[in-house]
Amino acid sequence: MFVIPDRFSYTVAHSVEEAVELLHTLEDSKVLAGGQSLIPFMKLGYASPKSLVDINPIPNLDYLDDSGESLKIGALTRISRLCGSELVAKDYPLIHDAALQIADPLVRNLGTFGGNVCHADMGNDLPAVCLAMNAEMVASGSSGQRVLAAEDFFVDRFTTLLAPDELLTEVRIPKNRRGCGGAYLKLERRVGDYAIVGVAAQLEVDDDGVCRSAGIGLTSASTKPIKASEAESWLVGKSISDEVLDKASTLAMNASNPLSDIRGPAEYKKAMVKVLTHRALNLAYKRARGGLS
Amino acid sequence: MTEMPVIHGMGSAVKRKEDVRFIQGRGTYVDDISLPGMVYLDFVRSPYAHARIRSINTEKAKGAPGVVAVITGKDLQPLGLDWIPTLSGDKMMVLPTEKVVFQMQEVVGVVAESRYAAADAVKLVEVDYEPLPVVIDPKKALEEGSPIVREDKRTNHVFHWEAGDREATDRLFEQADVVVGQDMYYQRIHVSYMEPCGCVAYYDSVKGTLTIWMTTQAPHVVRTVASLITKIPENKIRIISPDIGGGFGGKVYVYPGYIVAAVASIATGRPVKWVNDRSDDHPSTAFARDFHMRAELAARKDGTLLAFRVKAVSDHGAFFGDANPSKFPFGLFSICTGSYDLKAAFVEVDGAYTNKPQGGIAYRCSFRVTEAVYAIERLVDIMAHKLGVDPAELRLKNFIPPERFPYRSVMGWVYDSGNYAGALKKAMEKIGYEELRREQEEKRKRGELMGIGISSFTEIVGAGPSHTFDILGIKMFDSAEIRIHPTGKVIARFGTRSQGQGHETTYAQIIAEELGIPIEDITVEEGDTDTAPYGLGTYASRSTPTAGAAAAVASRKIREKAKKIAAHLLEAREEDVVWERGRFYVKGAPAKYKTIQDVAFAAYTNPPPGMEAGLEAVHYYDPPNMTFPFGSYICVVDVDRGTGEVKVRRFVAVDDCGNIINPLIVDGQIHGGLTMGFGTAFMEEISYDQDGNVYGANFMDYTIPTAVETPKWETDKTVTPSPHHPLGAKGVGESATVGSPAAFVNAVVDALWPLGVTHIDMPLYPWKIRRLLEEKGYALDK
Amino acid sequence: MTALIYPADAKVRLELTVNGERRVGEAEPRMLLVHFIREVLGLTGTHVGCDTSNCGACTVVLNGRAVKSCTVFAVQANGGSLLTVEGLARKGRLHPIQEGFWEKHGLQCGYCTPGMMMAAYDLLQKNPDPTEEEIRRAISGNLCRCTGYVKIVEAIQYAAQKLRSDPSWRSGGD
Amino acid sequence: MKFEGSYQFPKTSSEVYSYISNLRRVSECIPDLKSLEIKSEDEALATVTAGIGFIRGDFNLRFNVTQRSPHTNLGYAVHGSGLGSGVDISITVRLVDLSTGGSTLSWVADTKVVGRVASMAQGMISSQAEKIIKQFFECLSQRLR
Repeated sequence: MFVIPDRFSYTVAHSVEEAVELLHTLEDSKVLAGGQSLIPFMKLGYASPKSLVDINPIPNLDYLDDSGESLKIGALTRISRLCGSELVAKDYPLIHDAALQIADPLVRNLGTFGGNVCHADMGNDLPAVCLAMNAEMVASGSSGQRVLAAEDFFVDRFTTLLAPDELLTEVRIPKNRRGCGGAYLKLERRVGDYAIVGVAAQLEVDDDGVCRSAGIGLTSASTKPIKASEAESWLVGKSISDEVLDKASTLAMNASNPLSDIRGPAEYKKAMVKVLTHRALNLAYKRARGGLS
Repeated sequence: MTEMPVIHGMGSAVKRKEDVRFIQGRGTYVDDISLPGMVYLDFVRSPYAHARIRSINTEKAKGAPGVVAVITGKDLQPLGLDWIPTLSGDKMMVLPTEKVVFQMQEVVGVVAESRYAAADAVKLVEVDYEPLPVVIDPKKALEEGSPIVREDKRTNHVFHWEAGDREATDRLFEQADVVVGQDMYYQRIHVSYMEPCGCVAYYDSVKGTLTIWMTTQAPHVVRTVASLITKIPENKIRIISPDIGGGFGGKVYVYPGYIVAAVASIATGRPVKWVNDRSDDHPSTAFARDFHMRAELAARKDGTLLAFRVKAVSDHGAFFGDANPSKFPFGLFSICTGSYDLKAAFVEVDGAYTNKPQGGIAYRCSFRVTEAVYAIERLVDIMAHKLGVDPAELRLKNFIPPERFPYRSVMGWVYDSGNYAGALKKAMEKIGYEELRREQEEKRKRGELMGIGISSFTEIVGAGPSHTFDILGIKMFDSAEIRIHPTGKVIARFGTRSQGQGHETTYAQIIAEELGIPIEDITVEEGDTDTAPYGLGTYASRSTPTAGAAAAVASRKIREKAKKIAAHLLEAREEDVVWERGRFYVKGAPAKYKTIQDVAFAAYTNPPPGMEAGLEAVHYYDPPNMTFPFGSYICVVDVDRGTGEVKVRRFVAVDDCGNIINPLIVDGQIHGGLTMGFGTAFMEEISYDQDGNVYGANFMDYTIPTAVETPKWETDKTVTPSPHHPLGAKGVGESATVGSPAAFVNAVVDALWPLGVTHIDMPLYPWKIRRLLEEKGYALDK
Repeated sequence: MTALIYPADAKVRLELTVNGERRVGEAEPRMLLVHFIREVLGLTGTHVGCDTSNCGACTVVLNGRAVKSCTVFAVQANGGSLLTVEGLARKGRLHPIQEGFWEKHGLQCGYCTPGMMMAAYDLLQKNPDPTEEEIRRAISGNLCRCTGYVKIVEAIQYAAQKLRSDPSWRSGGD
Repeated sequence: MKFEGSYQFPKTSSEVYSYISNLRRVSECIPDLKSLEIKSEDEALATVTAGIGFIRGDFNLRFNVTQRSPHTNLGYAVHGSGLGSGVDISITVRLVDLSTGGSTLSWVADTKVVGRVASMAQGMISSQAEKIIKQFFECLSQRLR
C-alpha cells in the first residue's frame, strides 16, 4: 500500500482575497501552507481533500512586527524564522522555546505558525502557546475579517472555529512588558516527536514577585489543546512560592484529560502535566524576575 | 633499495574505497534501478491479524487506468508458490488463499505502469474478511484451546529445544547458598535499516533467464532456494545484490514481494519493481527478539558463581523463518554462560506461533547471542546486589582466567582466546569507576538517583565450521576468488555482501597485506551470483572470520605460485627466494629483487617452463572453530525523579575483536551497534493490542535514536588475537548490539536498587520508571 | 482575478533550476517532489527512507533551505531553485562536506548520507562555526542507523573548518 | 472496546421490540448515512461518512440482525471497512418491562477497529465509533418517546 496522496486539484492564491474566493468556490478544499502536517496526513490516507489552495505565494504574510500594541505574527511565518529571531529569543522566550522544539530543523524550514495553529492537533505545540499568551487569531473570510480569542479558537481535535472558506492571516500576541516571562517545556520520547505532554507557561509579576497575570496552555493533555484557566486565575494576586506553584500545577493537572497511547498511559501524562507545569512556571518566574530574557 | 609503496594493509585507518560513490549520490540501491518498460508492484494488505477470506473481488482494480496485472494467492497456487519454504525448514505464505495470519500481511499484488497508478488500484480491490479470534501472547498461544494460527500444523507449538545438563544444573542449584531469579521480556524490535526491502525482477522469455536485483544479504542462498522451488535451472537465475542501505539481519529473509515480483515479470514479460514503503516494511517484514525468559543464577556465599538456567518462550509469529543454522533452532543461545567459569548450565526454549509476522531475525546478534548475553549479564548484576558485592568485583572474581584458553564451556563451546579482566579493568580505569561509586554514594544521601551499569559480554561469531554449521544443508563456509592481471592490478570477488560494513576496503586491505599490492590497485566485487564465488553471505559477524580468512588463504596460494615464478625470474632455487611484503629477492641479496607486479607480468608473458600461465586463486574457507570477541561496557545514568527520564551521562566501551584490519571501520561498527543497543534499551518496541493491531509500524511511532539523544560514545580496545584465524581477527559487527543493552538496564536498576527495584523490562520508558518511583514513594511532583 | 486551477489529473509542466541547470518536467499535482527528482529528473542520489517525514533521507535544498522532498509537492517547486547531492561537488572538486564525510568515516551504508549532507549544508550556510550540540540538533531530522552519529558530527566539524578557511566555497554552491 | 447505555420508555418492551427489530426503521437512525440498501429483513448495506475535522472517510458497513428473542433480546452485527481500517461491532440489546409501566432498553456494543489508521491514530477511530453508536441509540430513543 504505497503511501501516496489521493488525487487533488491544485491552485495557487496570490492574495488573501483570492485564497478566500477559491476556498469558497472550490469543493472540499483545504489550505496548503507549510504542508508539514497536511501532506503526511494525505499520504497516509487520513485526509483526501478534493482541492488544495496553495497560499505560499501570497506576499506579506511572513512577518514579525512588534511596532504596535502587540507582536503580530504573519500566518506564513516559518517556524525556523521564529527560532532564528533575536526579537523572539529576547522578548518572547515562551514562543522561542516552543519553536525550537517543533519537529526538526527541516520541517521547521517549511512549517508555518499559522499552519501549526490551524492543524489544531492536540500534539501541536503552538496552540498551547497561543492559549497561554491569550493570543488573538485574525481570520479573513468571504464575510470579511474577524478576530477570535485563542481560547475559543480550538474547538476539537483537528477542528478550529474557522469556517471552510476562512483563512487565518495573523496571530497577535500581547506584548511582553517588564516583569513578563514565559517558558515551554515538552516531554518527548525522542527529539522531534509529538509531545507526551507539553506545558506553555506565561507569567507577569510585579517587583515584589506578586503575580499580575498568568497563562497556562497544555499540549497532548486532552483530545484538543487546552487552557488551564483555574490554575491561571488562582495564581493571580499570589506572590510566587513553591507552595503556590504546587497548587497551580495541581489545578493544571486536574484540568487535563489525556488519552493513553504509545506515548504513555493517561495517568502518567496527567502526572507529567503537574511536574512540567511546576517546572515551566518556575522557569517563567525566573525569567520574569530576571527581566525579559 | 627503492621505497616500498604505501599499500594500506592490516591495521591502516585508510578511508573507504566505496565512499567515493556514496558521497556523490552515485550509489546504486535497488530503487535506483530502472529498466525499459518497467512496471510497479504494490500490495493490498490485511487490516486483520487473523481472518478468513470470504472473497476477493479484483474486477475494479483490473479495469483501473494503468493496471497491468492483479495477482492473488489463487494465481500462485498452480505454480506451487502460494507457500514457500523458510530458512528454518518451515513454510510461509506468499499470498493467502484461505486466511490471513497477521495485520498488514500481503493479500493481493497489483501491478501497474506507475507507482501512483498501482497505489490507486490497490484501493479498488475488495476483500471480504471474516474475523477470527486473535492470539498475540506466545504463552497463551501454547495453552490448550488457544486459537490455532497454522491449521496445517494443528498446534501453535513450533519447537522445544534444550541445551546443557539439566540434572547437574539442578543439583548445583540445590546445593547453592544463594539463588537469584528474574522474569524478563526482551521486546520485539525491528532492525530498521534505512532502505526498505525491494527488488526489480526481470524474466527474459527469450533467454529463459530470471534476473532479480534485490535487497539481500545472502544472494547465493537465495538463488539456490529460488531454483529449487521454481524449477528454473540455477544457471538461469541471477541474483544481484546492489548497494544495500543497511541490513542488520533483516535482509537475509525472502519476502512475498520478491516472489510476486518475479511471478509478475514472468506473467507480463516486463521488468517489475517492488519497493516497500516504510509503513509497509515495518509491520510486515521479520522482527527480532520477542523473547520471554525466566533466568536463574546460583552461587556460593563467597560469590563463586556455580550454575545458570533459563526457561523461555520465544514468539515466532505466523511462520518459523529464523535464519538459524539447521542444528540450532534457537541459534547460539547456549553461549549464555558468557564470560564466567560456571560448573553447569541448562536452557530450554519453546517456540510459539502467534498472529504476527515471522520473527527471530538475527538482528545484529549472531543468532540469539543478544538475548543470551542480556540474560547472564542481568543476572550477574542481580546476584552482586543480592550478595552486597560490587558488580565489577563479582565479575572479576568469576571471569574465565586468560590461562584457561582455549576454554571449553559447560555448553560445549571452545572459546578461542580471551582476557576478560583486562578489558573490564581498562574500562573501569577509563571511566573512573571508584570515583563514580563515591559520587553515587553522596548523591544517594542527597536523594539523587545515579546508576552505574556494567556488561562484560562474550560473543560467538563466524559461523561456521562445516561439521556443525549449515543452512538448509549448505555448509557455512565462505569464499574469495582473487585474480591478478598482467599489470599487477587485482580483481577480487566474494560470496559475502556488504550492507555498509566496508568490505570493498577491508578485503582489499587483507589482500594488500598478503600480496604487497596497494589497495588502490585492488577492486573488490560482491553480490552478483553470476560472477562471485558461492558464499553464504553477510550476517552474524561472519564476513571477516570466513571470507576475510578466505582472502588471506587465497592470497597465500597466489604467493606460493608467485614465488616459483620469482625464482625463475631471479634464476634462483625456490628455497633461496625470500618474500618481503611486495617483492621477492634471493637470500643475502635484497638489492636484486622482483616486485609482485614483475611476477604478475611474467605469469602471463614468461612463466617458468611447464607452469600453467596466469596468477589467480580461489579459496572456500571452512573455519576450524568460531571466534569469540568480547568486551566490557560501563554506563553511567542519572534518573529524573519527576519525569522518570534517564540521561546517559557517559558510556565507555572497551572491545576486543582480535587483530584489527581497519580501526576507522571497527570504531564505526561499535558506534552503530551501541546506538542500536541504546535504542533497544530506551525507546524501540513493536507492540500489539489484543485485536492484533500493530503499534510502532513506521518511523513516526517507532522511535529510533537521533543525534540529539544518542550519547557521545567513548571507545577503546584490547587486542587478543584469535589463534585459529589466519589474520588473528575475530569479527566485530555485532559486539556492541549484543553487549550494550544489559549495561543500560543494569545502570538504571543500579540507580533504583536502594528503593527495592530489581528489574525493569526494556524499553525503559520514562512512564515505567515514574510508575516504580510512585510505588516506592520516591516520585517528585516537580 | 481568477486563479489558474490545475485539475487533479493534469500533467503540469514544471520549470526549475536544478544544481545550476534549467530543467523541465511534467508532474500531476499530487506528485511528491522526491519522486519528481528521482523518477522525472533521474537524480537518484536523493533517497526515500520513510513515508512520515521522519528520516530525512530525501533532504534537498529548495530555494536556499533544506527541506524533506517527500513532504513537498513537485508543483510547489515550479520556478524554484533546487540543490541535490549531485550538485554539491564543483567542477569535479568535492565539496568540503563530502570531503569531511569521506575523511572522517561519516557514512557506512550510505543511504542516509546525501540527506545528511544537505542538512549539514543548510546548517553551515546559517552557522559557519557550530558547536557539537548545534550540529547534533541540526541533523536531528535525519536518521542514521549505521554510524551512531559520532563520526557524522566529526565530518561536519571538518567541513565547517574547511569552509571557513577556504573562501572559494562561500556563496552557496548552487 | 465495550460501550453501553440504557433508556426508559413509556412504551412496553413488545412495542419497543417491534420497532427496533425492523431494520428499515432502525437504519433511519444511522448518523451521516450516505446510502442505504436493505437486502432482507435481517441485512442492510450502508455507506456512512465518519471522521473528525478534515480527517473523514466513507465506511461501507453491513448491518445484520443476529439475534431475535421477541420482547427481550435483540442482536445486531456491523461489519465493514473505511479509512484503511476494518470495523466490527456487535450490539446486544436487552428489554425489560417496568412494574411501573413502560420499559427499559439497555445496550452493550463491543467494538473492534483494526488496520493502519486504527494503529497510527490510536483512539481516533474508536472514539468516533463510540460517538456514532451513542448517536444511533439517542436517535432511536427519541423516536420511541
